[in-house]
Amino acid sequence: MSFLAVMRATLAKDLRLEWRSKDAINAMLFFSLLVVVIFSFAFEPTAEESRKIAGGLVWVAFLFAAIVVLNQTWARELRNHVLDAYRMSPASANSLFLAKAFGNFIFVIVLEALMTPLFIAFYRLGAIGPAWELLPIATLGTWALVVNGTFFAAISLRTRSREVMLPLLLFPISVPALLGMVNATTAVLTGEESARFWITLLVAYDVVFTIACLLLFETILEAE
Amino acid sequence: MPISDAPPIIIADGVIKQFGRFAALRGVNAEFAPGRLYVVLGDNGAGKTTLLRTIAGLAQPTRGTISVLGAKEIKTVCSQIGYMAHPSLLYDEMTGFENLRYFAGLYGIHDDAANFTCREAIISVKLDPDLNRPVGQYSQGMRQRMSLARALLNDPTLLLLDEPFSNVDFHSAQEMATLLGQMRDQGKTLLVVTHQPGLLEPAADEFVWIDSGKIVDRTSKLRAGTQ
Amino acid sequence: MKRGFPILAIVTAVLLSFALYEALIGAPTERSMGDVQRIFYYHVPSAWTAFLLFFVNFGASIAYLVKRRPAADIVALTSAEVGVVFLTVNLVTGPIWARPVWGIWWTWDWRLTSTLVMWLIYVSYLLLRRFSSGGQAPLLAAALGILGALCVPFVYFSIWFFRTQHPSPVIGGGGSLDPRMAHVLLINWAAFLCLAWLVCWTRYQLEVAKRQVEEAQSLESLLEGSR
Amino acid sequence: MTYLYAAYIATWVIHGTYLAILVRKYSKIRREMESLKK
Repeated sequence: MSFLAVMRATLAKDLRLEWRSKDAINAMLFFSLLVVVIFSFAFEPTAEESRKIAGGLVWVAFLFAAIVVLNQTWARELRNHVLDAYRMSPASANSLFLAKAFGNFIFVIVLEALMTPLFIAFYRLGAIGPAWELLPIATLGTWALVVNGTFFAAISLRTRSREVMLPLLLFPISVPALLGMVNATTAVLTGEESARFWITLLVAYDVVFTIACLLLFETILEAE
Repeated sequence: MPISDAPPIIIADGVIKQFGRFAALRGVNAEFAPGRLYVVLGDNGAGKTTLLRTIAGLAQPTRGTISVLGAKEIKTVCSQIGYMAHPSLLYDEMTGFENLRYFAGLYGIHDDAANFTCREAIISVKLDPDLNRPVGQYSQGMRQRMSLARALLNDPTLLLLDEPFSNVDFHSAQEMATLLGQMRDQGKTLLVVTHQPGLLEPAADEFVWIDSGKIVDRTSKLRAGTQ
Repeated sequence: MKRGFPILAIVTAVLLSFALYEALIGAPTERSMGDVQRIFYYHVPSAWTAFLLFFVNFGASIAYLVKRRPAADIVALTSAEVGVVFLTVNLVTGPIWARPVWGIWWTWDWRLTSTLVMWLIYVSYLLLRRFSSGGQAPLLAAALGILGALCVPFVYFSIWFFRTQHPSPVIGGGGSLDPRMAHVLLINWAAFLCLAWLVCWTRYQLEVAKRQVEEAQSLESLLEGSR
Repeated sequence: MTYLYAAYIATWVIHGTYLAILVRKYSKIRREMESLKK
């Protein structure tokens, strides 16, 4: 049971640190706000047009914002070399990974909850399809971004120019997940087709990559 | 100096550690007996920190082997090792007690036991466990002592300390040195890297001299003319 | 092994010239597209070869994580690099073919898009190898190699579904293929496989030599310091 | 027809470039080997 206890403690610690500094969440919020505004110059945000591209717009904004959080998570552990203390303890590498992934998941979900009303107001959005489906789509899509993101942030941590490395590694691999999120969202907003296929795809993607990351993370953490 | 019969706690056999072309350790052969206090001395960049990190299992030797507490896989004995690094290994935004509570959890110490252990550890380094101030606002000396407290959490049999007295005022440093001596008397093994060997002279069993990645001398007395 | 190289080189040269002759003169001219269709004999084998090499990369990455043998790491590096070269050929010849046939350089057809994404994944793999150094670099690369390979089916499946919903130009050559054309295609593929093998071999030996040199250099710096 | 030749030439240019890179790497290693032997 130590696995869960360590995971819970690490998650609580991360949330507490973020609550005290509010570094990541502030940067992230402002960043996605900027994206919303800038995109409005790129096209006429009338209701009909925006409905078709809103799915892509929303998720691109969240993706970029997620990068900010993901770079923060491990940077926090590098300050004062705290990660060394974790590596020297008998605690399992995967409880650290899951705690970090859940932590990032919470941050991004909070961001989405705060930004969604803004998107609706700015772009006069409204769902024609079943709106409740957006909930599983957001959950699955965010997890897909965050699980790989946490993993690749840990990898890019050990390279030169780490902040640049993360998006370079994360974006290509996230393409299927992004496609899934964007199309599922568009399907719900336009109500023209079913989002069923894309949700299934996201589930499969999440399962495969969560397992793969858990299997590989210990190696990454133990690498100097 | 009595010769102990117990098997060595650390055996380094031809340990070489390179970072790219730079060799931090150039073939360290050494044995360290249990229950002793070793003071590791050497110039900056001589490889003292790398030696401690290698013993702690944080760095893998490029060549050669090292075994700690009878294990080649240092991860398997990590719960018996305490390590105080040059950086504090603490989160600046949390209080000392919160920090220790978290790290105690990593060693499987929870709830009341954790509260007790953390208080004890903080008191043993002469700090106030109820101090409600984030570690980032501590003075350098307090942070050093809190860092030592963190290294003591798991009641380690082997303690690796990297510059525990740097930036600590003389009085506190003396107190810490006394504490380290007491721990040796309890049967713990200590490796202390320091630039102020004088503080530990009464307690130290052996002085280990490192120069450009090699152990060049081991003496039971501090040589004249050093600090 | 040493003698195998010139033999393989000669076989490759002969096969490539024969395949070139077959592709340009031997194969029948396609009715609707004309001679341009002959790009097919370079375009498709390049892609197949690249896929094969990426599969090798996947296997070698797993092998490296399990066995930790440097040879597996070199195979992984070699196959990814040569694979990217072959996929680049595929991606460059594609638009040159598309231009006269469809009148456009590029279309976001599912095959083109997913191949492009796959190319991006492996370029990011090579970037990671470039930007990480030291003993841990192969481990990181192996992890990315495995995740990248796992991603490939998702890429193809998702983009296939995405693009087939929207009508798009249909690629020629699909459906039934003239047996004579299939014959020429296979000869070309065999020739390119030989070429890939040859290039990989060279690259492999080069990397082995490079690592030996690095080893010698680090040894040298080790000796210099201990004088 | 020009497109056909363009494609074939492009293919060999890419392979040739890669081989040229390899040759350059090789000569660099060769030079380092020489300096090591001394």
